Amino acid sequence: MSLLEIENLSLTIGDTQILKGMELSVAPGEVMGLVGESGSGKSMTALTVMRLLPYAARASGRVSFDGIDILAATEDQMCALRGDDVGMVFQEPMTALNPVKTIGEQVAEGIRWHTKATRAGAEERARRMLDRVGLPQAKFPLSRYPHELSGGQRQRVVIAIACALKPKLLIADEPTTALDVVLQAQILDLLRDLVAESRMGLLLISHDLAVVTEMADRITILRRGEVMEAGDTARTLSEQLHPYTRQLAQASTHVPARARPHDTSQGKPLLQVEGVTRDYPGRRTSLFKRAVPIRAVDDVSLSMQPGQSVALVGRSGCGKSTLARMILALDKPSSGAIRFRGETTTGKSEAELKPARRDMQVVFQDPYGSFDPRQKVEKLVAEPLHVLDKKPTRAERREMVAHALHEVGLDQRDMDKYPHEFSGGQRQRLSIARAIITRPKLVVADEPVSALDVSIRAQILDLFAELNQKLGIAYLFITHDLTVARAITDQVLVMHDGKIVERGKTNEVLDHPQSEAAKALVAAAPDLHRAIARRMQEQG
Amino acid sequence: MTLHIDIPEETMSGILAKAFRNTAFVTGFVITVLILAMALVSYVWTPYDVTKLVIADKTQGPSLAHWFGTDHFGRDILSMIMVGARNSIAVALVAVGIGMGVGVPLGAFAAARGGLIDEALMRVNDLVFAFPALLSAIMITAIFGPGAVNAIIAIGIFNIPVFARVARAGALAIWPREFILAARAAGKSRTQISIEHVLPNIATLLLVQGTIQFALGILAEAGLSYLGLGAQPPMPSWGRMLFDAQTRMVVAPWMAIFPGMAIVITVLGLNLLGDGIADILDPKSRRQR
Amino acid sequence: MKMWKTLLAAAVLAVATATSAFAARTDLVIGIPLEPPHLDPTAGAAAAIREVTYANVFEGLTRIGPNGEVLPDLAESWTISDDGKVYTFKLHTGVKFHDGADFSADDVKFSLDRARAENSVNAQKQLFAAIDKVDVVDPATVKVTLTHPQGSFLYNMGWGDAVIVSPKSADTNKEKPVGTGPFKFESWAKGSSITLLKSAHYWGAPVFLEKVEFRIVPDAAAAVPALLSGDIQAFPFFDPDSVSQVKDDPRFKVVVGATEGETILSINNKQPPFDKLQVRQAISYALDRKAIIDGASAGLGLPIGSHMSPANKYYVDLTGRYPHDVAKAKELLKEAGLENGFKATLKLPPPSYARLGGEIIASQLRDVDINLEIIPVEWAQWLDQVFTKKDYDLTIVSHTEPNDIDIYSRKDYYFNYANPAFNKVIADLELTSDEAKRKDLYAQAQKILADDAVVGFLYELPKVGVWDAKLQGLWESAPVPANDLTKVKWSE
Amino acid sequence: MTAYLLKRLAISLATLVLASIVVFAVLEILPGDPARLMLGMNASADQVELLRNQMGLNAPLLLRYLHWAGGLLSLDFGRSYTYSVPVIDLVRERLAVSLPLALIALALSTVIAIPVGLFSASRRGRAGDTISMGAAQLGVAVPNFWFALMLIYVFAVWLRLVPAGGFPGWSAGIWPALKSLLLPAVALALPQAAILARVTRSALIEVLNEDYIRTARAKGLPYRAVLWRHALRNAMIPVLTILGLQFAFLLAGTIIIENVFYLPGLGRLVFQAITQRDLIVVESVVMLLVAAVIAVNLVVDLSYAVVDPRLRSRQ
Repeated sequence: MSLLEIENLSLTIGDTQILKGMELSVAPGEVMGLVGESGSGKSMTALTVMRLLPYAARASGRVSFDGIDILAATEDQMCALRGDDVGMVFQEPMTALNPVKTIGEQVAEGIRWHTKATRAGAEERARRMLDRVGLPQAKFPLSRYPHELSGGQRQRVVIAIACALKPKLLIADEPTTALDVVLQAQILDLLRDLVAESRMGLLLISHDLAVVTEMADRITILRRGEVMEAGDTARTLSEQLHPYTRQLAQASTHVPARARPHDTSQGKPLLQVEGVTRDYPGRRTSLFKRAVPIRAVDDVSLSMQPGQSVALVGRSGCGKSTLARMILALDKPSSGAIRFRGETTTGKSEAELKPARRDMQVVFQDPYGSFDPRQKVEKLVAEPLHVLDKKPTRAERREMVAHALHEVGLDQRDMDKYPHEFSGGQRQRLSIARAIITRPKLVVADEPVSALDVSIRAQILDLFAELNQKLGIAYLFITHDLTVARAITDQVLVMHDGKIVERGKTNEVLDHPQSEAAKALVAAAPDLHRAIARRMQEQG
Repeated sequence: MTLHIDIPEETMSGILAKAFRNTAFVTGFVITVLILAMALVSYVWTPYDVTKLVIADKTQGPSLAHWFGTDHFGRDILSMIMVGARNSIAVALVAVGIGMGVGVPLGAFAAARGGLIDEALMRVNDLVFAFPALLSAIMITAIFGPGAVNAIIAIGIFNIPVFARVARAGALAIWPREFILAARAAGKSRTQISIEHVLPNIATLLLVQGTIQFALGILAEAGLSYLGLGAQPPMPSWGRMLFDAQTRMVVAPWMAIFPGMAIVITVLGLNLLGDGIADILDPKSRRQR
Repeated sequence: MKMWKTLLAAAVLAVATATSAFAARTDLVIGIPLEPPHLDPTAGAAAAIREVTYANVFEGLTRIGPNGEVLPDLAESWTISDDGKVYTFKLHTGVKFHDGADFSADDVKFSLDRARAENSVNAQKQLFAAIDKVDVVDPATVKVTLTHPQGSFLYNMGWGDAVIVSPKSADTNKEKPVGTGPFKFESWAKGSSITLLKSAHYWGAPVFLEKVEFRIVPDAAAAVPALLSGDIQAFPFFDPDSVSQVKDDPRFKVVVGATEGETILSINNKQPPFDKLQVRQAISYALDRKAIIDGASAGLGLPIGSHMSPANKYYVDLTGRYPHDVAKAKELLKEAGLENGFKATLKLPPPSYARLGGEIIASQLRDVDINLEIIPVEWAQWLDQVFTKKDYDLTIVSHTEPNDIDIYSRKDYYFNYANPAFNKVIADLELTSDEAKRKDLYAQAQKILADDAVVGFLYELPKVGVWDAKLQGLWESAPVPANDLTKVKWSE
Repeated sequence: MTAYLLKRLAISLATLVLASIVVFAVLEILPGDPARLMLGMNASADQVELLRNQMGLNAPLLLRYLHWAGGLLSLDFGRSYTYSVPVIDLVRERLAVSLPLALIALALSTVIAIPVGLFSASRRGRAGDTISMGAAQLGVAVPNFWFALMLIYVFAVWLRLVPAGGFPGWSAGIWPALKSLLLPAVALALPQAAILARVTRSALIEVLNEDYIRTARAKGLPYRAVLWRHALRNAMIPVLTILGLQFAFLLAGTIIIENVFYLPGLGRLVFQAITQRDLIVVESVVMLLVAAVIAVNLVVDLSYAVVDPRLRSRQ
């Protein structure tokens, strides 16, 4: 008998249909993976089970948990279930904990509430639970506040809260999306162990097919509120019967078609970074001691040839974004020098930088945040034209914008729209149009696809590859995602704690990492093919 | 202080449609338009001449001839409220103008520059905030003499740090956005970015603060006039009417009630308007509606 | 519902306690509009000092009675030498200061010598200007010798500035006044109230009240509710403008008396175009005194035509000199070449007679095309800009000093008026003691001022007192600023 | 934390010094001569000059500033021109009225506002919310002096429950003194309560949208428990900010209310002192109020740290 059974569930919020005839079940001790792209309704499914939906939401159908009709249960009954029989882990560990309460209080609170334990008793259980999720008392006393912990540690606390009372069902909604690959692997391991230990059912929600494949016994694939396919993980993914399943799987492992890498040995280097270091003022520990500066980038040197595509990979906080900003002359190095096309950019005024800016553009991660919502596309895409010596006329400008839009696969009529009229993928195209309008020699792309759904991500990667071929633009890709690096770059630089610890041809480094940091990254990176293979093997 | 700004991504017509479904906005808008209309009408027509004293008609209660009664000099209170609206609106509006005109560039500049300039500007701001506003307004009018113009200056000066603070906080929330970084990568100067990207994005914030300060300005003007430091006769002003009324509360309560209600309704209208605008433009509150 | 019951119960209780307190009442709370800066009448001009201390705490050789008459006080009697230059005062015996010190002729000599000394800060030093020397004859007799005869000397000695103080306490009287009067100083809560208690060893007729509190209520707006709620039982100086609020209430008595306050529209006689006689006369014609009195003083107060109180024995009625006549005023302005009118400023000090009167006058002068900009000023600014620097066109003020027509002859006085003919009349008056002649000279003086239209003469400031109908013995008029409580009592 | 505290203290002191210069300079250009005012219309120019010398008004500007500022440091505020008593005594007497008044008003507005804000936030969009926020809107729009006038006529003149104004002094007993502060406190508190209730509500609504509220709900805590245990404390920071501003406002901004009720408080002292050109009193009281505002801001800042552990470890 199933622990959780969802039958014919429909959900509307206001006038919007979120879920349509949703079906799903989780048996005790089973891991069910719920996969879908953004807007598919997977998080709302979880909130429906918890009955924590927004005010205006209306659900119909049947949701039964352990024999209880969830949709008909009273609020008191739900309170008794939540945290005791059903636990939930959320996506964003940075905001999921109350900043003004200690982690001990937050873990013990649910224990006390449900078991009526004494304060001391509850704290003892909380201590054991935190110890279990990898936060031992000696290093992480109960009196710690969330802000004193890192993202991964906070996610462990959230898991401790959810699992404190050994729930029958654990719902994990994108539990690792906000973490880097190494932390992701650690958290997934922890979840797997906890589920196995106490035979919990786990409903794992994720957009990442590879993650789900590694974890789940069965998967359900959701698209726009409807179930596309459901069944045994290994079989579903190896057979790929449903076209959408196939589409998802292919997009996840997509590698753009690229001609053979450019000859990179010729001519003068495009970009040279020499011994660059960046210190930030650190926190003063005492009034009388000088603050120890935090070194974000530590004596980094690198060089790029025209037309070359280079990946800069590393865990979050390793200093890769800081390095990118310095290359773009948006931040100043504490020491060292950066030369672009042979000319030093460090220490130059904005006016002196103009020629360099013309040949150097940027694409950001967030397709939503990188456009001023108050301006039209024409003005936004044309913004870099500002650095041209000769200001184009209005007609020329429209011509150039139209051309750039055409190159990224958008219609020239789009230039009179506002950015909010575009989808995330289209916006990233706009972002690229903006970057190429001055025909630059170098584009720095800071995690350009990590906020996109897999299918869109594949398209954008294709576009990057195409433009690289057509226009001979050199790319510096900053990413923590090794599949992206593998897909589109010739060279890779691995960064760790501000230093470049390994460099070389992309395939060589990723297949045979030498440094500890690179090894950890490679080992932790989820890989769909590998995961399917392992599943098949396990099942024989 | 950190501030979270949600930038609404909508077209003008969408916003307007939303506006006219928002009760607070509609109520506030109607009240504000009515008060403005009343002030404008008073330029061409009032029931009676407010500069003409008719001592023989003094302190008459509301009647058909004088809907809101007459004051201690026999002037028609309705007419005085109409003309007084001019004064209240002018004082508060110009004071907001002063505050915005000086405060917003200061705040935007401080946010754009950062560092010592920011620190120094904010300390001066703190200094002005440390002085009790009403007390300082009294001192300003004591130095320059009472009158509408000095009331404007006194209120306006205290609007400057308010707008500087709001503009700075808003600008600080905009500056780390990626589109600003993109503009910087495109080689735009800080001033250009402030004008092209920052100010348009904090405009709604300033608009909301503007209505709040407008309403506060009307209250402040009333307070100063009540202490005899605002507009001087023969120009009627709501606060002054209350000042004149307070010694006659027993025999002529209408002299206090009607101008008081005029103030309450006007301030209420402006506050509702500000709330409405904030509601319409804040996607977070929209989510719940 | 429940709340209303509680409120009602509380109300009943409050009324009950209030009534029970009425039996055999010996306490009184008097409202005064201004707080005295200190309590030593020999060291400051403020009327508020006298309103608390005069006849209550401090006494002089003589005193002024309720109708402005000179009465004996610490001096039981006196004789005047034939040449009018030597006054011999016989003093009461057995008089003690509140601190227990005995009162004697030495204190009189000390007080008078102190007041006229070089470094004296007495605000009315001219009162003592005629004194040549003061001699102690014996402990109960004092002889004062004048340099020249002075008709007003006994009256002068009745002023608050001429009270007798003890050498022991003279320096501390500002904070803790010690006098010989029927009430002794008890406490002063700054900004709030001053309390006096009945003095145990008073030499004169015993007083009825045990405890008197002077509560400071600067706003007319606050005075009315305080009176209506019974917090304060008497306002001897009530703002005439607020009288309408209480005059129909049987709980209160409204008493209108006379003051020596000529309320005038002062004109800067040197400031063009006011240096033209026609302009000043035009203003006088343009003024409608009845409307001013109705609007600014609740219809109370007598119109005046020159600088003399109608209650004064030298008063001549000149109110008919400039009847309200707009046409005539316009004609005069045309003669002066100002048929299109002109602009001027009107600076108004804080009292309601000035602020309200100013609005009405501005409206009346607008009818003859004189446009006035109203500039309200505080007393400090008024004294500085108008009175001292003479930087003004027009102002409104009440001259409350008694018998002060001579101010028009003073050099550099703020009217900027100089007329030798008038000065001669005043000089003659100083030297004339014949009553008939004096009367004639005063009449001449009043007529000259009226003819010259030196200022716009408006009305005699009324002294409006409002107090509990059961209260008796308060002064109706105010010949000098005072709240004489020696005869005040509650009727049963 | 210590470093932060010291930095804040240093900034506060610098602000105070700057403020003292501003106050002194502003009062220098105030027209009107205090000596002339004290002596009245009949005194001669010589007498006025004599008094100016006695009062030290003729000394050089810088000397007078240093003398005054030095005095402030040793709590010697000088002597009032008009009252000729030490200013510190005056201030002490007036504070005995203004401080309790401000505290009562503050307590009143807090006691009214926080529950209304909580109630409103937890019933967002429903009738109870609409009604209480409508009332709050009205409360914000009412000028407090007008409200005070209405209160006087209803409760003092008509119902005769409380005195119409004035202050009998604490020596008259606690109850009569408190009674006379009741109406002014209500008149001051209600508009402030309206503001505070609105701030409380919007702060709570903001917090209720946070992720950790969902975490707490997922633990099985009922809505009410989440509101009290998790939301309220996080919503305290904007509320504390407003409370701090309000206290400063109440201490200084009572000028009008103290005039309506003729209470002998600090606000009226300074208002009178301005009109009477008692400059030394104005200077001292303004400085005192400025110091109070700065001190309250400091306390509010420190209380943020008590509420929010993240701020305890910042620089």
